[in-house]
Formats: sequence, C-alpha cells, structure tokens
Amino acid sequence: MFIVPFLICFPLVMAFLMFVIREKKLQAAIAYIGAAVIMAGAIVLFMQWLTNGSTRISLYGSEGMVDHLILAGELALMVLVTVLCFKYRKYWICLLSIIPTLAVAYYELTGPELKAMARVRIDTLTVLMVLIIGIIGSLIVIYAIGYMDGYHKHYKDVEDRRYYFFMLLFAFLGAMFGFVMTDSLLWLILFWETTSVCSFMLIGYTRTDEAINNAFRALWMNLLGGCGLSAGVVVFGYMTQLGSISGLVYQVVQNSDVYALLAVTLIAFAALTKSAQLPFSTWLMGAMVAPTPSSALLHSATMVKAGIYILYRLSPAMGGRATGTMIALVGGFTFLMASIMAIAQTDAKKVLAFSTISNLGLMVACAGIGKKETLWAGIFLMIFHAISKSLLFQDVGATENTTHSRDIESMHGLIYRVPKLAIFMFIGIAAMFLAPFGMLVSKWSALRAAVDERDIVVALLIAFGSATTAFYWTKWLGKIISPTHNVIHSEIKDITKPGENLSLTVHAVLMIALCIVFPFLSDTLVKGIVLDTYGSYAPVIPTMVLYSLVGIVVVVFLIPLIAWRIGKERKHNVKLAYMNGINTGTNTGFIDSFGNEKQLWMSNYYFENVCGEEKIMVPSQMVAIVAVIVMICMAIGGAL
Amino acid sequence: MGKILKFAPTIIKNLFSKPVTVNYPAEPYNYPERSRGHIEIDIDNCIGCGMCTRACPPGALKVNKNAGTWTIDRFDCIACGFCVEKCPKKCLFMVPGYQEPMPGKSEVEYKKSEEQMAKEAEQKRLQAERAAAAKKAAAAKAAAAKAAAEKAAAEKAASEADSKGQPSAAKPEAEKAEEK
Amino acid sequence: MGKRSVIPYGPQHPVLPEPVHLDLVIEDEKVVEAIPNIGFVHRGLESLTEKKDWETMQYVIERTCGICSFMHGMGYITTLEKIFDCEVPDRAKYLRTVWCEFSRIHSHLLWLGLLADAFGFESLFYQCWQIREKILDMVEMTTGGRLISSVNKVGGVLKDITPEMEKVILSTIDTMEKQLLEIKDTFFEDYSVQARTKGVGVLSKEDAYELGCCGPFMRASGIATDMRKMGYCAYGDIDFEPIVSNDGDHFARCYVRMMEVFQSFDIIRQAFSKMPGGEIVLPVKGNPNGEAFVRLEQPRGEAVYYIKTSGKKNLDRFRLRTPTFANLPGLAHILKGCELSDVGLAILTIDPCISCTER
Amino acid sequence: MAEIINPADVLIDIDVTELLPKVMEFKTNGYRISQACAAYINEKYELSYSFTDLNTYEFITLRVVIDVDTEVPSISEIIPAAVFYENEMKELFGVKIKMINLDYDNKLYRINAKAPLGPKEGN
Amino acid sequence: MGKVKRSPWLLHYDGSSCNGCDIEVLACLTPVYDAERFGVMNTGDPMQADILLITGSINSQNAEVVKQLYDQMPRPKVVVAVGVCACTGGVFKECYNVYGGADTVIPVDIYVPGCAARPQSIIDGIVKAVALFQERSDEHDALRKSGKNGRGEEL
Amino acid sequence: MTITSRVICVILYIILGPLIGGLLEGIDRKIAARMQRRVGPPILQPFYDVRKLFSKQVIAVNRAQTFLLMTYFLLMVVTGAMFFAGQDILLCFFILSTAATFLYFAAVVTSSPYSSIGASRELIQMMAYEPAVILTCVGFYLASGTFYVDKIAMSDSIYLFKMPGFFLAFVFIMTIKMRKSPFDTATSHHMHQELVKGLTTEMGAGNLAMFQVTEWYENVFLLGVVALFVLNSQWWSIIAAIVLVVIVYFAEILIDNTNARLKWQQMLKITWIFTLCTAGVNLLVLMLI
Ligand code: SF4
Ligand code: SF4
Ligand code: SF4
Ligand code: SF4
Ligand code: SF4
Ligand code: SF4
Ligand code: SF4
Ligand code: SF4
Repeated sequence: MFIVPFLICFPLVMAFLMFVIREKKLQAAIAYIGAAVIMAGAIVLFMQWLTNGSTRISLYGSEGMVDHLILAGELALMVLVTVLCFKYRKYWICLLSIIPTLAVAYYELTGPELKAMARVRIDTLTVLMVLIIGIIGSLIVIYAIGYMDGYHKHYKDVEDRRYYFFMLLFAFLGAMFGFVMTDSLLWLILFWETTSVCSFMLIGYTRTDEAINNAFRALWMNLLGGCGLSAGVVVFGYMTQLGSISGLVYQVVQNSDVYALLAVTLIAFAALTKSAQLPFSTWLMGAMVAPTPSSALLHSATMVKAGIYILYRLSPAMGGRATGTMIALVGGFTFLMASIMAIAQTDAKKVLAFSTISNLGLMVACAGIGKKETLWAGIFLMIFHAISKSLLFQDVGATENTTHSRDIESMHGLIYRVPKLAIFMFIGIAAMFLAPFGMLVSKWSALRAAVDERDIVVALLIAFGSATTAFYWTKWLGKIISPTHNVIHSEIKDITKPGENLSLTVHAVLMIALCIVFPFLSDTLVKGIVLDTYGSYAPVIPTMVLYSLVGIVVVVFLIPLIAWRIGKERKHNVKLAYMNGINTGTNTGFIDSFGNEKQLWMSNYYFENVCGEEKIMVPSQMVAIVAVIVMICMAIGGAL
Repeated sequence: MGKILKFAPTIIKNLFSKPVTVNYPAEPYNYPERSRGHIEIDIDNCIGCGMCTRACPPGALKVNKNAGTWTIDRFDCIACGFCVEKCPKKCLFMVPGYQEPMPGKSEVEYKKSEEQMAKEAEQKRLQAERAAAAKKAAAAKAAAAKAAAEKAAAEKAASEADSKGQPSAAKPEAEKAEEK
Repeated sequence: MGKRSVIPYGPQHPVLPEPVHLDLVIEDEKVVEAIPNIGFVHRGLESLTEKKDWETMQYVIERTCGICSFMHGMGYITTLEKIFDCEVPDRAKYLRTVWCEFSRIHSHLLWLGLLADAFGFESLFYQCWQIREKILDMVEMTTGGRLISSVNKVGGVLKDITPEMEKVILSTIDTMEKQLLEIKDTFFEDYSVQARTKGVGVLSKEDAYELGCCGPFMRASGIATDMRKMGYCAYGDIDFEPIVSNDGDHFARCYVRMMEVFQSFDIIRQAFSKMPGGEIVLPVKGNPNGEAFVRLEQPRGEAVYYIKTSGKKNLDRFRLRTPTFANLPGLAHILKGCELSDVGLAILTIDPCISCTER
Repeated sequence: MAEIINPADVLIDIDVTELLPKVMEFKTNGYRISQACAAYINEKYELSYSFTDLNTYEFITLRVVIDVDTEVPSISEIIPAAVFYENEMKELFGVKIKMINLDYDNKLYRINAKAPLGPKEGN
Repeated sequence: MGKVKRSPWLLHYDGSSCNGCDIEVLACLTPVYDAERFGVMNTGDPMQADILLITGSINSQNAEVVKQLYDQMPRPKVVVAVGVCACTGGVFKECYNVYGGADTVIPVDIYVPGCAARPQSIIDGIVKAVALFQERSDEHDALRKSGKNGRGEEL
Repeated sequence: MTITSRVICVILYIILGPLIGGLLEGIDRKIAARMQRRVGPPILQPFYDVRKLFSKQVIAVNRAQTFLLMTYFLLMVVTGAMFFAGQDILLCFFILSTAATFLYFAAVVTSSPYSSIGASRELIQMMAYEPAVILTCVGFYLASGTFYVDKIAMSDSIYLFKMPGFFLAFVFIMTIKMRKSPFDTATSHHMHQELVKGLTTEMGAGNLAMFQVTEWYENVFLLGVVALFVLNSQWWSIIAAIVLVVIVYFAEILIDNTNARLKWQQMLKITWIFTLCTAGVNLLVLMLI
C-alpha cells in the first residue's frame, strides 16, 4: 500500500514546497494542486481499503530503521521547541519537551526489546479519520488560499508570511495522517508532538504579544499532555514489552493489566489536553488569535480530533472502569460548562471555540463510557462536528473579511446583507443542534447510551448541556435573520473568493447529504468501527428507525419550504414595528427623551455576570483538575 | 421566603361564590340620588341672564336671551354643577342619568315655549310701561307672583323626573339633536 | 454596540398606567441607563388662571387628576381660605377629612391592584379593584361623582353626609377591612410576590432625603413625615401615627400603603365618632388678595399649592407642586440597576400620577 | 391626642446673587427642597425656592425677584432634586437658568408655544 | 366572515387625560363591570387591536403617538373617544398645549361623554363600537371577496 | 398498534387537537374569571377570537414572519402527530424544540424591541424546561425500557408510581410551556405585561391566529404526555388519564391565578433546581433499582 507513506510524506513535501516557493500565484497554484492530491489520496486509500474487503490491514511489521528515524524526529522537535522557548524566554516550558523526549529516547534505546507489531494499521476508524482529514483538511487549505488574501488586506500590520502558514497547514495534515494510521505508540508520540508544535506555531502566526502568549499556553498544555503520553508509553513498554495501541487495549480488556490501565489513564489524560477538555480548555480559546483557517483546522478535522481519536481507540479499555468513569465525567462536565461559557461570548470565533470544547466533551464522555452504543454515537458526533465546525469557521472568517467584524452582534441582519454567507452560516449552526441534523440525533443516542449504562451524572449533564447549547446557537441564528437596524452597515460588498466559496459549498452540501445518507453511514463505516473495536455490533438505533428518521428529516426540511411557498402567496401590508407609538417612521429608531431620534439597538442576552468566562472558567477548571488528579491517583494506586 | 399559593383560599372561595359583576346594560343601573348625571333646564323659567355660561368651566353652554334659547353641548359638559349653583333663577337641575355615547357630537337647544315667549314679551312690555308709568306697579307685582307659582310647578315636575332616575333621561334630547 | 440594547419604554405601554417615556439602555435585561421623558399629558392648566376666574378654576383644578381630585379641589380651596383668612365650620372640616381618606383608600387600593398587575398577578389585581369599587360607590353616594366630587367651596363644603349615609359607610368599611385582610397576607407573605418586591428597587433613607422624595415613597425609606400631622382639616383632632418602614424596597412601599389603608379606615371611624353638627358652609365676600402656600398629604405624598393674587377675579399665579414631581429624581435613582421586568414595577412603586405632575 | 406641628410659613426676599450661598446654607442645615417655581408678575419674574425640614415641618421660601433678562444660576449642582423644577421654569416661563445638571433644553414638555407662562411676545 | 363582534379587542391609549376617564376604562375590565363578558380583551398592542379607546385630550407631544398607534392597527378598526376631554378637550381646551379632542388627529367613530365617563357609559360606548366594528368587518369581507383588492390590500 | 389505528389517532389529533385546545382555553378563561369573581367570556370565546383574527387585514413588520410561523405550526402538528402515532417520544420533543426555535425566529425576525426581548425570554424558557423534558423521556425509557409511545401506553403498569419525580418536573415545566404565571415571562395572556405582548407583539391578524392554534395543538400534545403517565393496557386507564389531565389542567389554572410573574433569572434557577430535585432524584432511584 504505497498510498500510506504517500499520505504521510506528500504533505511534508508540500510543506517544504510552500516554504521555498514564495511567489504568490505559483504558491497558490501549487497549494491547490497539493490539496486536490491529498483529497484524492484519502479517497484512494478509502477505495483500496474497500476493495481489500474493508478489513483491518496491518503493515510494516519490522521497521527498526524507521523507528530510529522517528526517534530522531522527536529529538529534532525537542531541539526546535527548546530553541523557541529560549528565544521567547519561556524557559521552563522546554522542560516539558526535554524530559519526556529524553525519557522516551532512553527507553527506546535501552529499554526491553518490544514484541513484534505492525507499525501501521488501517481499519475502519483509520479510514474514516483519513477521509475527514483528507477531505475537510484539503478544503480548508483551498479556503485558506483565498482567505489569506483577504486577511492580509484587512490586517495590514501583520507581516505576510503565507509561505510559513501554508507550510504549517500541510505539515499538520501529514502529521495527522501519520497519527491516525500508526499503531505504534512510539510513532504516535512523534506525530502527537508534531501536531502540538505545528499548532503552537500556527497560533503564534501574527507574532503579537497576545499571539505569542497564547501560543505558548497551547504549547505547554499540549506538551504536558505529551508528558502523559510518553509516561504512559514508557510504563507500558517496560512492564509488558508491548508498544502498540492495539496491544495496550488488549492488555486491559483481556488481562486487566493494571499497568496497561495506568498507561491508558495517562494517555487518556494526554487526550484531554489535546481535546482541550477542562481544565485544559484555555489553550483552544487562545488559539483564536490565529487566522481563521488554522482555527478551522484545529477545531474540526485535526488537532482536537486527535485526542478524540485516541480516546475512541482506548474506549474499550476504559468502559466500565474507574478511568472511563472519570473521563466520562470530565467530558460531560466540559460539555455543560463550555456550553454555559459559550453563552457569554459575543465573538463568533469564541462561541465556536467553546462549542467545540463542549462538543468534544460529549465525545469524550462517549469514549469514557466506552460501550458500543456510546462509540456509535461518538463517531457520528465526530463526523458531523468536523464538517459543520469547519463550515462555520470558514464562514465566520469570510464574514469577517467582508464585514470587518466577527462580533455576533454585528451580524445583525446578515441574511439581508450578505445572503450567501448567512445561509451557509445558517446551515452550519442548524446542523449543530437542530432537528433533523445528525448532531442532534447523535446527541440523542449518546444520552440513550448513557442511560443504558446507568451513568446518571452524564445523563444529567447531557440533559442540561443540551439546553444551554440550544440557547447560544439559537440566539446567534436569530441575530442573523433579524432585519438590520442600522442602515450604514447594509452597504457591504461580499468579497469572498471563489476558492472560499467552493469550500463552503462543498461543506454545506456534504452536511445536508450526510443527514440523508445517515442510515447508510451507520450500516457501513460506523458499524465497521464498532465491530473493529468491540468485535460485535448492535445498533443503538435500528436501521429501520434510521430510515424512518430520514423520512422525518425530509419532512422537516420540506416544511419550511412549503411554508415559504404558502407564505409568499399571502399579501401583506407592511407596518412599522411596535415602539410604544414613537417610531420615527422607519424601524431603525425612535424619538428619545430629548426629542431627537435615537437609534434602536437590540442585542442578545449574554449573562456575563453568571456565565462569563471569568466567572466560571476557574471554578470549573478546579473541579476538573480534582477529577483528573483523582483519576490518575486511582490508576497509580491500582498499579502499585 | 414566603409561602406559596397564599392566594389560593381566596380564589377558591371566589370560584364558588356569585360573581360581583353587574349585569349592565342588560339590567339598568340604579344611580344614587345625588349622582351628577346631566343638566336639565326649566327653560320657561330661565331669564337668559348668562350667569351659567360665564360660570361653566368648559364653556358648554350658550344662551340667547332674545331668541329665548339655552343650548348645552352635552359632549362638552363636565357635569360639575357649577351652573346650577350659579343660576339666579334656580332653573337648572342636576339629575341622574347620562348622555348616551353617540357617533357624533351634538348640541341640544332648548327653546322657550311660544306662550312663555309671548308672556315674557308681555312682561317686558309691562315692565317698560311700568318704567314709563310708575303708578302701574301693582300690575307688575301680580305678574311676579304668577311667575313664582309657575316656577314651583316646574320644580315639582323636575323632581318627579328626578325620582324616576331613568338612565336614558337625556336620550330624547340627544336623539333630537341627531336629527338635526 | 456590544451587549447593550437601546429601547424605548413608553409612552404607550400596557404596564404604564400613564404615558411617560424612558430611554432605556439595557444589558441582558439590567437597566444601565434610564432617561425619563414627560410631557405627553402636559396641558398647561396653570395658565388657565388668565382665562377663568378663581371660582371656576376650582373645577379645572379638580381635574388636575382624577384620582385625588377631591384633594386637589380642597387644596386649592384651602389656599384661598388661607388668603381670605376665613374660618371653616367644624363639620365641614370633618367631612373633608372623611373624603380625604376616601381618596386615600381608593388611590391606594387602585395602586395595590396596579402593582399586582405589574408583577403579573392578575387575580390579585382584580381582587383589589373589586374592593375599591365600594369606595367609589360611597363617594358617588355622598358627593354625586364617582371620581370627581366637586363638593368644596370656599368656606366649607356643598354637601353633607346624612346619618343614613354614615351608617352605610361604616358598615361598608367593615366589610372592606375584612376583605382587605385576606389579600394583605398575599401581598406580605406570598413567595412569588416577595420574590418580586423584597430587596428590589431599594432607596436608602439618605437618598430619599437627598432626592426630595415624599409621601409613602419616602416613608417606606424610614422617614416619618406626614403632612396630616400639620393638622389641616380635622386631622388635629384625630389620633394617628405616620406609617413607616425602613427597608426602602418595593415591599416596604407596598407595606406602607397597605397599612395606610387600614389606618384610613380607622381615621374615618374616628372622624364619624367625633363629628360635630352644625353649618357646613360659611359665605365669603369679594375676591382674594395676597399669597399663600398650603401643603397637603395626598395619597402620593406632599402636594404644595401656591396662589398669588391681587384682588382681581383672575389669579396672578397658581402653582401646584405634586408629589410625583418631587418623586421623579427618586424614581430615576431606583431605575438604575434594576431589571427590565422591574421597570414597570419601579415606576409604579412611586405611584406616579403623571397627569398632576405635568398639569 | 396627637400633637399638631404647624409652624408658620416664612418668606425671605433675597437677591439673585445670594441665591447659591443661601441654598448652600439651607442644605448644610438639613433642609431639603420642597418646591421651586416661578411667576411672571408685573413684568418681573418671581422665583420661589421653598425649603422644608421634615421634622419640624418648617417651610421657608426664598424669593428672588429678577428682570426678564437676568441670568439665574442653577441650584441643581447643590440640590440634584431641583433639576425638574428648573427645567420647568426654563421651559414654561423662559427664565434664563444656567448650567442645569440634566438640561432638557426646553424639551421637557416639548410644547409648541414658547414660554407660555412667561412674557407675552409681541404684545 | 361570520360575526366578529364577539371578539373586540381594545387598545387603550391615555392622551392628556386627568386619569379620571383612564381609570374608569380600566374599571370597566375589572370584576364589577367585567367587559370581558362581551369578549373584550385589553391588549396593549396596536397590531392586535380592533377598537382604540382614547381618553384625554390631544397635545403637542401625544398627537404623533395617537396617529401612529391608529396607523398600526389593522383594518377594520373603530375609534372611541372616552370622556369630555377626548371628545372636545373639555375644561382644558383653552390651555396652550391642548389641540382639542381626539378627532383633531384621527377620525373618531363614537364619542362617550362624561367627566369622568362612567363605566356604564364606557360599556355603552363599547357596545356601539362593536356594532360598528361588525359593520366594517362585513364591508372588509365583501371587498376581499370581490377580489379586486387582494387580501391585505388597502381597504 | 396497527397502522390503521395509528392513522386514526393522527387524524383525530389533527382534527380534534385545536377543538379540544380551544375549548380548554375557553374553560380556562371562564374558570379564571370566576376565580376573580367575574362572569367572564363565553366558553367559545377563543374560537371567536381566532375567527376574527383570520378575518382581519394581514399586516406584518416582516413578511418572513408568516413563513416562520407556519413552519412552527406545521412542525408542531408533526410533533403531535408523531406522538399520537406512537413514535419515539424523545424524537417528538426534539422536533418540538425545533418548532419552538422557529417560533423564536418568527419573533426576532421583526427586530422590534418587545418582540425581540420576548423572544430572548422564550429562549431562556426553552433552556429552563429542556432538561426536564429530556429527563422525562429518559424516565419513561428507564421505567418501560422503550422510548416508543405506543409501547409505553400499552404496557401493564402505571408509570406514575414509578416516576412521580418526573411527573412533578413535567407538570412544573408545563407551567412554562402553557405560558402560565409565574412563568409567563415571554408572553402572557394576562392583559398587562412588561413586554407588551412579549414575543407575539408583532403578530397580528392571521399570524396571531396561527400562533394561537399552534398553542392549542401544543397543549393537547402536552396533556397527551401527561396522560401517558397513567395509560396502560387496561380500559379504565383511559378514565384515569382523563381524570389526571383534568386535575393537572386545573392545577395549572390555580397556579396561574395565585402567583406573581417571576423574573427569568428566578424562573431558570427554580426550574433547574426543581428538575434536579425531582427528576434527578427519581432518575437516581430508577437507575439504582
Ligand atoms: S350627559 Fe352630558 S350633561 Fe349629562 S352628565 Fe353626561 S356630560 Fe354631563
Ligand atoms: S343662569 Fe339660569 S337663568 Fe341665567 S341663563 Fe343660565 S339658566 Fe338661564
Ligand atoms: S363673572 Fe360676572 S362680573 Fe365677571 S365678567 Fe362674568 S358676569 Fe361680569
Ligand atoms: S355642569 Fe358644569 S360643565 Fe356642565 S354646563 Fe354646568 S357648569 Fe357647565
Ligand atoms: S340675581 Fe337678580 S339681578 Fe342677578 S341676575 Fe338674577 S335677577 Fe338679575
Ligand atoms: S396610575 Fe392611576 S391614574 Fe394613573 S394611569 Fe394608572 S390608573 Fe390611571
Ligand atoms: S398625585 Fe396623581 S392622583 Fe393625586 S392628584 Fe396628583 S395626579 Fe392626581
Ligand atoms: S373628561 Fe374629565 S375625567 Fe375625563 S380625562 Fe377629562 S377631565 Fe379627566
């Protein structure tokens, strides 16, 4: 399977090309081609896997050479991090890189000989991840080409380092491909650290103080996770002479090996940092300073999904064990708290970020409960979330370029001002929480699975979290469709580039299509994943029901259309809005206390005093820290 | 904090008692006797002095001494009763019963009866004569006595109408005004 | 613009009893800024002194407001009496006292009802107004008008209360008192009511003093001043103490007014038990000449009447400072920081009477 | 029997320049404003600022008689509660009051007529 | 369409009234008079109202408000002027800031005199207004049926 | 349940829903009036109102409102139809919340101050009742092992005894859903509200009528859920269900008339705490046994 190394290496080659070719046009052209090739590559892999009978494929049984290369790569990363830390005088952070890397190197070079294992394993989950990364990732790259143009026109004071940006994007994709395809824990560490460092560099793109601070925050949190991962790998390796993920899971599930469980706990801890769960959510918030494509990439297809991916891999090992319970708890708690914090945000990207954290929380909870049903729900959550979040980030970015603001309050009446972007935004947001979109159904099955597992706390957290989630999305949607009350803003030219449009359209179409092929997806990919992971499959929602769901989906889609048709027939007399009898003749203002015209302004509710990030971030971090510490202590206690 | 459903006993009690609602307009309302409803005039007794017009706060009254008319705009009258207090002849009365709502505003004009006009003209003539010839004072006295008797009769009539206290006492005039 | 909304509140708004307007800046629903605007009811009736003589003016001034119409008429007449320096018969003084208290009861019951309505307690509102109707019936029985009584005259009153009427009044008051005791508990003890009134719209004693507030609004902030203590009408002979509360919130204002209704019942009973017989009006001659201030305790607080005249039929200047006018700064003060749902309630708790405020 | 407190009203004539010091003095002595009004009599403005003591029920009026053109300083800086009184005097009488705290600029009542209670223009 | 007169919804706006008529209007809705017997509902929203009750006179500031509220009401609609002030300006008609009765700014259909207008009078006024409302509604329907003015066009 | 009986149920719901809903409202208004010692409107008053509204001139601030309201209406009918066809109850509530979202849109699409604030409050109300709704479904699932309405209704036990906490929570949030005091923050049928007419401020004529009818459908659906608490395969359970529905409805009227309107903060807090204390505890008990 040549395609496997190709998918890992080609993006790296592209990254290099991006770095050397600085001529804008050429660079863009190559980037387009590269993105297309990556997308094609992902599809090719999917095809090959299908033709191979959709079964697990193991490759590269003994690759000592490559293992050493990988180790060298890790060391190189360590050096890079150390240099950067010194450059920006964040000395202590480099310790988080140096210690685990050296520990791993020491273990690698002097530790026990590992039993034979496949370095690469292609199973259904991998294929799904490759598809997500390949398709959404490349679309983001395509989008970014157009976006960065607008971005640098808008932010003149930011140095134009597009080559650097695209280099990182491609490198990121390569690392992600590697991450989801490998079964070797050692390889995993390298790809893990690579994504950490890439995201760190992406966040620092603008090189403002804020960007640099946030970048380092992201770095240390992710490196801390890296420490956990490395520690887990080392402990596991020493105790069992195994070095693969599948081996790890096997040890726990079949042998109830306490050391393996400790390793699982540590790796799960690492996943918490990567997936920006409480108490590590702040890095993802800080990542917002970077240009939007990088946010889109971090939030949808890559980075945070890496944490989720690894948790899904480990979920059989966690189900029914203390680690799983605590992970589920942290996830559920994050789901609720992040959605509450999202309420207080006006910055669209921040809302998206909190929503990402929140939804990841749900996925983490699914993984933590670790049953077939939850995995089923979790996978759907991941798919739908990846697409809609990517769509939303891109759309918010495009909107920001067009209207020069990404404040939700200033999106008032967007549908009248920039209809196209508003419609995409509408689809993206609706997909996040409204019936009939998949996110809601997945949430429903997650709830159901939690109940089946008698996990009362998670069930409660989901019940309350759904309510808060619906709140912030709905008010945003409302903002888009309410007519503008300031005339000045209404004259706006949509400057969205064709590339951006292409990417947005594909996302939106994909989103709607997935709602309809939902049952099919369930029967193929998702079923395969559950089978791969648990060896058996019992659909949470029977396929029959899924098909009837699709029927309802169609009905629910059709209803607004029918209503729209009928509504159009009706003739209306348009009247002034009610303003206590003192309109000024338009709906934009009223006569104020001094007899002058005053502009009406309606703003949404934010509950800053209750839901503000400042108010509840720290307390919820505290709770989560306690949960995480308890989890690790229990695992260590169990091991000793 | 307080108790909940504190009001429940009251409304349950209400639920099982008779409503206090008066069944107006199906059943007419009985106005108390002092009720300041509308102004009635014993026009034949009016001397057209205009005291009432000058007193009337909204200016709802018009008097034409020569034509023998007294006009009230019932859509302007605030039923204050000041004119009644001011009228030197005590020929104005405040009686219960209200002017009905109408689709248009209208004034009601009261005109002295022909005989009264004639009588007054006669009186005037007599007075003039008396002024001219002071010796005919006795005749004037007789006329004054007659006037007093008439007034008493009018008052009696008015109080009869008063005691009936029908709500639409003002209807006829209003309808009359409508027709105009 | 951030997270703030800018909206109009009034003049037409169902919670507002009368047309006033506020420019509201709210955040979520917390009021950040509230600028009041009045003038929707301004007629300019003080200028009518140029056109109407001092006797006719009484009927205009009674219509400054339909709620304490009697008090306005009486205030005007009392000021003239002060200028004339004429003595009013004792019986007239007692009669005036009774009618004053009628005004207070009907005004406070009306207010209690509207307050209930403003915090969304419709049944309670109906209950209050149902009780209130009895007062109006008694006012009509004694004066001939439900709201506007027109019974004052310089030197006394025009109508007497007959012994039969007295009997009816006393027994009606007893039933009213019983009914009111029932709803008193709801106002004072019900959880949902307390949730809306306790600790909301607090006006401290210092602020109440500083901002020139008056009436129950001020007494609810712990200042025990009541113009009736100055002994006008027959109040000098009547035993009562101003009702105060110290919390200064909506609840306290509700408490003060509710208790004042009970006090009024008591005052009416006292008045009837002490009422002398005799004349109800003494005639005066000529036109007034001079100037005088008179202060009365209206249901809403202290009203100041000022007349300046120079012996002509028309007054030189008539001036009416109404309680709501004095309470406006206090209102602006409590509006800030309250919730949008409380805006109507806050406006109500000062028991505004915009029509007399703007005249 | 309850005591009756009924002190006689006091009227003090002062010059416009004395206004602010006097008001300041009242304020420090614990009086508060009860009313303020204007009257246009004999082609002069008579401004009355009444102060009262809530315990003794005293009622003291400061009377300032000024020409139509005289400017009057606002007392709203010292006594915020006077804002609406002063706006009213300004709008209805045309008294030239300077520096009101919250100046509605003759739009408190938003009437069409200009200073209807003040000097009649053109007559 | 059938009888709409069973459901007249009121919008009450208080112009420059002295509150006298204003509170009597409110009193009509309270238990003793209970206008809801006739299906009356007091809505604060012009958009939903059928009958506009105006109390008090019109002055420089509320003229616009009254006009606007009237315009915001959907057809068919009826205006009732309650009290002498709303009919003619009453005692205040000579004040400098009073334009006069409600008919100085909008067409008034029913005049309810009285100062203050009694609840009985107001109920009489409403009953008359309801009859008028039915009439106008029939006209409205006829026009709509005739199809010349498509639904919702100016009637 | 056979297909035919399902279809019959749905058709009955579509036809009888508004009739029963309207009648209930009429009775509600009558009883409320009597509680206030008034005579009150005729029982058929709600129908008169709706008929009148449909005959009025169509006015709107924003034309889109009609389409959004119609979506709200249709989705509500779909919700109820699915419920009475014996479908998944959780799904019903999900579609219900989508319907409610469209109501929110219909209110904000005017950008008018009171309508928008009312809409925001509606959203808060949704946030307040959503957990209780979801938990009630979960409760049914735990008690009966299925989310299917028909299976729940045709079982052998009375779930009310197993899930009293959920029942209380559901009745509690019905106060919000039915726009009854003390939780009628978004809009209110009482005559004076701080938000004028709340989220219905800009709905006039036909649009308001549509809103009204949708509310009737919704109430019938909600009362159907209440009935589900006692319905089982026995014939007498139908009578028991009717009795329960009547009791609940009367309780709502009583609550409506004995409470002041709370502020949304208080509403949210009380509802969530109450939900946790009733449904949450019940959930715990059910999960443990
Ligand atoms: S009908 Fe006219 S005259 Fe009679 S009481 Fe009423 S307002 Fe006065
Ligand atoms: S005051 Fe009496 S007598 Fe004189 S005009 Fe009037 S009604 Fe006639
Ligand atoms: S009141 Fe008498 S004196 Fe004065 S103008 Fe009128 S009629 Fe003449
Ligand atoms: S009752 Fe008053 S308003 Fe009516 S006519 Fe007599 S004086 Fe004029
Ligand atoms: S009192 Fe005598 S003088 Fe005066 S108006 Fe009457 S009749 Fe004439
Ligand atoms: S406070 Fe009284 S007078 Fe003023 S509007 Fe309300 S009810 Fe009418
Ligand atoms: S305070 Fe209000 S009720 Fe009392 S007199 Fe003044 S306006 Fe009328
Ligand atoms: S008609 Fe009379 S009661 Fe009515 S508002 Fe005018 S003055 Fe007041």
